[in-house]
Amino acid sequence: MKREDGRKPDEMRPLVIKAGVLKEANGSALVKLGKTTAIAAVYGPRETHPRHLTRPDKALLRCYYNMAPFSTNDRVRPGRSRRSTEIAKVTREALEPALFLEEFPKASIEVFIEILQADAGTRTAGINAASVALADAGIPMRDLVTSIAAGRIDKTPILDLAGKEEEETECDLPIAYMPREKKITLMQMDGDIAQKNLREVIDTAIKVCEQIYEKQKEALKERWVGEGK
Amino acid sequence: MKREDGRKPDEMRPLVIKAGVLKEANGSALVKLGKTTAIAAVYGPRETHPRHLTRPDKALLRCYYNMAPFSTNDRVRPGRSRRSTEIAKVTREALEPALFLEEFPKASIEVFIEILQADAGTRTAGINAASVALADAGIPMRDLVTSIAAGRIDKTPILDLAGKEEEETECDLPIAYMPREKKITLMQMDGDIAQKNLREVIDTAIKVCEQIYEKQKEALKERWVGEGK
Amino acid sequence: MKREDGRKPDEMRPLVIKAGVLKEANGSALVKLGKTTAIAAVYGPRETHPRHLTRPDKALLRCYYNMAPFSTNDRVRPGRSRRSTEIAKVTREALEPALFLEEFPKASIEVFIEILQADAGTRTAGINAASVALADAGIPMRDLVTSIAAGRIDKTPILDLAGKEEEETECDLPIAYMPREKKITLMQMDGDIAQKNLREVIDTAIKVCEQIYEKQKEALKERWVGEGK
Amino acid sequence: MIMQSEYIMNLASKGLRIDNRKPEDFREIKLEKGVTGNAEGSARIRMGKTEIMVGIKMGVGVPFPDSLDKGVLIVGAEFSPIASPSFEKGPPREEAIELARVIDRGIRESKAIDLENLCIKKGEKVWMVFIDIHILNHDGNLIDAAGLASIQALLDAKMPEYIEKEEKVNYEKRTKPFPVKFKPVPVTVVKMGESFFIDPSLEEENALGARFTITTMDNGNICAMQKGGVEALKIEEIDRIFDLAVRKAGELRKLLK
Amino acid sequence: MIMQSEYIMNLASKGLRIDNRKPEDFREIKLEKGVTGNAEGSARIRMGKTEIMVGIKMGVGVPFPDSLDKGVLIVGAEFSPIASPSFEKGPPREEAIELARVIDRGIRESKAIDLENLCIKKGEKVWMVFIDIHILNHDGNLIDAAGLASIQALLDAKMPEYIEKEEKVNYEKRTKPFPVKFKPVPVTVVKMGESFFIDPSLEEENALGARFTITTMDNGNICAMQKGGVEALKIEEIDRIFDLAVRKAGELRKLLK
Amino acid sequence: MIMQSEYIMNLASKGLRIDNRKPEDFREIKLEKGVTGNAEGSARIRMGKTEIMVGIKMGVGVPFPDSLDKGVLIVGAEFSPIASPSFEKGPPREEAIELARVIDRGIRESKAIDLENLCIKKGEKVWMVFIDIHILNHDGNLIDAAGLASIQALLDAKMPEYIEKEEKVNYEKRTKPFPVKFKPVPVTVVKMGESFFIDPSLEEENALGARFTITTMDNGNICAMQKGGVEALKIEEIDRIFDLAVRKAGELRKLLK
Repeated sequence: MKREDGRKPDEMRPLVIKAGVLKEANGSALVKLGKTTAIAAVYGPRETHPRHLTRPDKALLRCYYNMAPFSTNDRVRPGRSRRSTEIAKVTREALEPALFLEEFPKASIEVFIEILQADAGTRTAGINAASVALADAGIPMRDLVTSIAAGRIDKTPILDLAGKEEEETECDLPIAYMPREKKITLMQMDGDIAQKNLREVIDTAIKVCEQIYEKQKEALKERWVGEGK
Repeated sequence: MKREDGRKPDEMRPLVIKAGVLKEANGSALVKLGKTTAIAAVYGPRETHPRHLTRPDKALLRCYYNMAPFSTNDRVRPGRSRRSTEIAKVTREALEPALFLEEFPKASIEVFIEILQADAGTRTAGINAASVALADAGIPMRDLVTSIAAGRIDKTPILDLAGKEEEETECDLPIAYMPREKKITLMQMDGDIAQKNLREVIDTAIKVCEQIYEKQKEALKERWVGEGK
Repeated sequence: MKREDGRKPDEMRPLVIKAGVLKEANGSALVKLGKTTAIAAVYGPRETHPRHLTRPDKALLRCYYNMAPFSTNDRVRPGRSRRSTEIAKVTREALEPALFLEEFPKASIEVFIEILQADAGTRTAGINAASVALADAGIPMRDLVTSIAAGRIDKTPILDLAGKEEEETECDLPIAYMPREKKITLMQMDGDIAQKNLREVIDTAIKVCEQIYEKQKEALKERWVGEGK
Repeated sequence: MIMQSEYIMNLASKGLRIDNRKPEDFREIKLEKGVTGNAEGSARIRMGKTEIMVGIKMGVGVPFPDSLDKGVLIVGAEFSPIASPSFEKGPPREEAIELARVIDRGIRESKAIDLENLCIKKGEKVWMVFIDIHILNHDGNLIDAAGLASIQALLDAKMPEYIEKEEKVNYEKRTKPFPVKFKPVPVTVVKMGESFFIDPSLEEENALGARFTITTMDNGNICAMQKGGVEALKIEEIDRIFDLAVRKAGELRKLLK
Repeated sequence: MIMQSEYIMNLASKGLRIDNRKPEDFREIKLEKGVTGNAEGSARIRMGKTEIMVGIKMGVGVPFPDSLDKGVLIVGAEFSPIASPSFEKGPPREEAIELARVIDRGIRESKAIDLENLCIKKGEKVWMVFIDIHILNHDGNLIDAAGLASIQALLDAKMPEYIEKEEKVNYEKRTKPFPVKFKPVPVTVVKMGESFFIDPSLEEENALGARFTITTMDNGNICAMQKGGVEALKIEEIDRIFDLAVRKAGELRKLLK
Repeated sequence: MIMQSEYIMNLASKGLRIDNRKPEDFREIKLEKGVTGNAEGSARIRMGKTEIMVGIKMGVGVPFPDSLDKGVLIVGAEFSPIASPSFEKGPPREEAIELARVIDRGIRESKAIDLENLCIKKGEKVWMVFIDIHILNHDGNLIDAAGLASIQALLDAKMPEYIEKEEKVNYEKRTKPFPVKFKPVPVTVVKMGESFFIDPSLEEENALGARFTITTMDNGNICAMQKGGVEALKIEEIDRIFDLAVRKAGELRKLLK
């Protein structure tokens, strides 16, 4: 199996992670996965607005996902879409298992994800960025959340689909994974695939999550060292 | 005068009324008038949201009227329209005289009407359903509210217009009537008709309201008997 | 330089100002500048809604600018536009320096401007009307705010642009001015003009503001005399 | 407010009104036409302190699929916040929508406008007629005031020229009269206690039990009706309302120019 | 609510359910087709107290630029306020959007509808297929109920006639069967404590940790998945969920008529 | 906040600034072009801690009726909630709209873009040019930063190819340079007490009395102005602002690549 851009089947595109890229936010991170660029900002824990959303027993986690108008070839109209609403929901559910929300009753934690350039894998790039941004904000976490999409072409599990691979793959499976906890926090899939092949795809995806995890930790270390100066 | 579907001038389409058709609502009813199908749900009396709408002296009655997207040949776009807003208003005014709202100060009572299939007479079917749903919810009522539309074709008052009759009629007059109180709670009219002929149309409409009344009472009796089992 | 409608370069169109034209509002005024007709209503100082906008130290000034659907040749769609939002903002900033908002902490003062007929100069007509309406409402003011637009055609500063002059002018400069304070509260400009020529345009505009000021005072005098009867 | 309403109801029980009017009296009505220059037609009405402007605008659009050879009529009502201190808190959308729809039905059902005459090219291009109702001061009885002003504005209207070649409307040239065939006039009767009044002021509307609008055509026929308010009416009461409304419609129609 | 959830979790820790069902039992399911006359196809499902109507409507529109010769599929879900006391306070938009999109993906990815067969004129006119999901009573497991009812409604659908000349759809004449090729069926498994249940009621959903929906095709292949809920899952747990969901999908598919 | 503003005003009365800058100093400015790949042109600016990305997108659309042979320019500004803790509470729509409109006027009035050159087929198809301003970090002086970045993004832009036959845009092939004729640059001067500063930080903006933006063309002419803030200005003060803004515009223009 030969890939369009010469990668090995289980090789992801070049991944760059940088923590602390925004000044105003309590925490932030930039993730580049190939050409896909996501930036995440975390505000909170802070007071919940509007008040009637306050939860007495734990913090309210809110996620937003937005594509910059110039992030794709066909300009994205500003404002929420059905797609962005769903991605925001699964992103929140992907992150929540990593947090100790019960430590911040009544507060809210907001995660804003902006896609600055879109070239496949925007939701996974957003989750990787959000996870680092949460850590950068000093919010206690059980584990970092890593995320990647995988597929299957020519009977081979393929990691981090890009370009025409999105059309050729038997399935498109984005996953989010907590490497230390060894637990899955997001899994979606579109396609047409036999159960046993699907299992193989999942295993391949989880493997690379460990690599992402290392990159995330490096980014945070660099940030803290930088701060220390 | 011969009608398209063989009915007599003062004969309404087959009417089916069923109370207590929904599990979650405090009260509910289904009305089929020919092919037109309306379902009404009542929630309340319950706390008023948002609070600033609370009335100190009586309950707030709110009505909503909505057509399911698949209820007509040309799909109905979801969301409120000018037409549905007006129908909701006149429905509320048609129902309010039958209620003792002053018995529930600060509370709100909500009536939701869904049109599942539309074939003329949706607002009157909705009012008939709402009236039974209110009774089913155990809300004290002065009287049931019955409703039907009437018109005039070939110098003859015609009851419960349907199909092409809507185009041929001199007027389209929906009415709501409390049979025991002998009072009119809704009257609208579109058309071009002399005053004295109009009066005849109204009389014909009122007569059939008595029949609807019996059907409503039967539906409620059946519901209560059913409950008793 | 000859103007389309025979005016002198520094001559504004016929200006009519009338105070107290609406019954419900606390203060109101009508301004006709040529065919352009603006009406302004002031409500307040009154309680602020919604409450979270309340300012502890001074009144909240809110301005709205709206064009009637029939005010232009091409019907204006009802509702707010980007243009009307910006005009409302600069109108508020044009009026605020004339008010003692700190005298009414927590309250709000609302200024509603309706353009009934539009023929160039709607924002300046609106500001002139709003200023008189505020005085008519008895709200203490440091000065009246006067407003006019100026331009430059054939090397001559031109006052109160109208008709095709809007296309021919080197610049379109609306200004608002407090004549007693000798201060500028609004200045916008579109065009392409050298700095020194621009200065000349501004001077010409300010001169006519004195005339508008007299008209405004007359309108208020007439109103008070009328009231006294 | 509640005290005021009780006082009004008390008076009404004696057939009296707070402004000393008789039950069947209109407030002073001033009806003007041609009050704004960019509209194809316009009118301003003052009915007591209620003040409304109506403008007619025309444009070219696509006909509805079920009437390919007819112009399109659209009636809109804006409750400008200048008109009432209560208009800015929360949207009175419902009331504005009802107003526009009742006026719309009166005009549409009476066939007051000859929509067949407003077809430019069947199935492709027809005139769109916008009747925009702009409330400037709200002191009650908006339906009657807006209804009368709408007909007056239509009578005032002149059609702009449509330039086929350039596919655009020339608003500078308004010459052909607008095709108005009838003059439907709405009259609203309110029941207060056991009395029936016309032309309610805002104070009276806040106190009223039932409101009944009847739109009457030139020949006395009725073309639209709308009951409002939370009080039920007996059939004999409706008879009384009919008589009163039809009679009073004639009075209003005479004011049209 | 919280008390109730704790009770449910307690039971779950013993593999028990509040309504005495076994973990792998569906509630009673009633599936009807042809339940409303103006839709091209329709179905009503009752799954315990959950009740959903699905209607298929067709119209003619313009194809998407990237698939000029294919019909357009649009899935919508309305959470009618009649269905639950909680639906009117604040919009549960997110949940409704997720529901519609999960159903959409199951149908789209399985190629259940032969969209190529729904092209009228390449690049210009294609059939638009609307699947509208209308929740009438919400007692949990909306995805499975709506998914099954959607396929049933598609199987029930007949295509209306398109009258080329008049450029309009004749809804009176519905004859040609609608091109359904496969029957994708979603099954949702929930994890409660250490137990895995299917067909959660609303009470159970409010208590649950993780939810996993798997849409299975006729041949056993999987065409869509969606994890929900705030609990993370181990890979072995996902294996268990796969087995259960695929097995149960067959049961549901047999109910289709 | 109020304490902070008083402190800033106190300093200002001595001509001093909270970050030790001189009145006529910009903060450090970093301007990059070509920062994102799917836009026809792009730029990122950092002005102190203020950070903005601007992207140019092009598409094909219908011209406005009053300029049938010209491309269409649309400037939008999004205040992403990532940029400021205050952005998510209530919509700062007004500020974003003003920002976009001031930038729009500067570019439009200066004729910086040759819109005549963006006509594909008169009256039918023209290029739409979208300038989207995306605020990433808000620390004041958004107009100057966004204005400079917008021109930089336009200078960076390459036009995509329009494939006449397929009626679609080929974004893979971007070759022709985008027709930029001038480089209008906005400079905002603020009055604080009796001092005049440029490039206000967010803290300074919160304390300021009046703000005045002047957009200057390459030849020193002025093409747009906008006063903001709630303090009135004397005419002599405006003269001072003119001089300062025009002088400083040249400095900024030199940063363009």
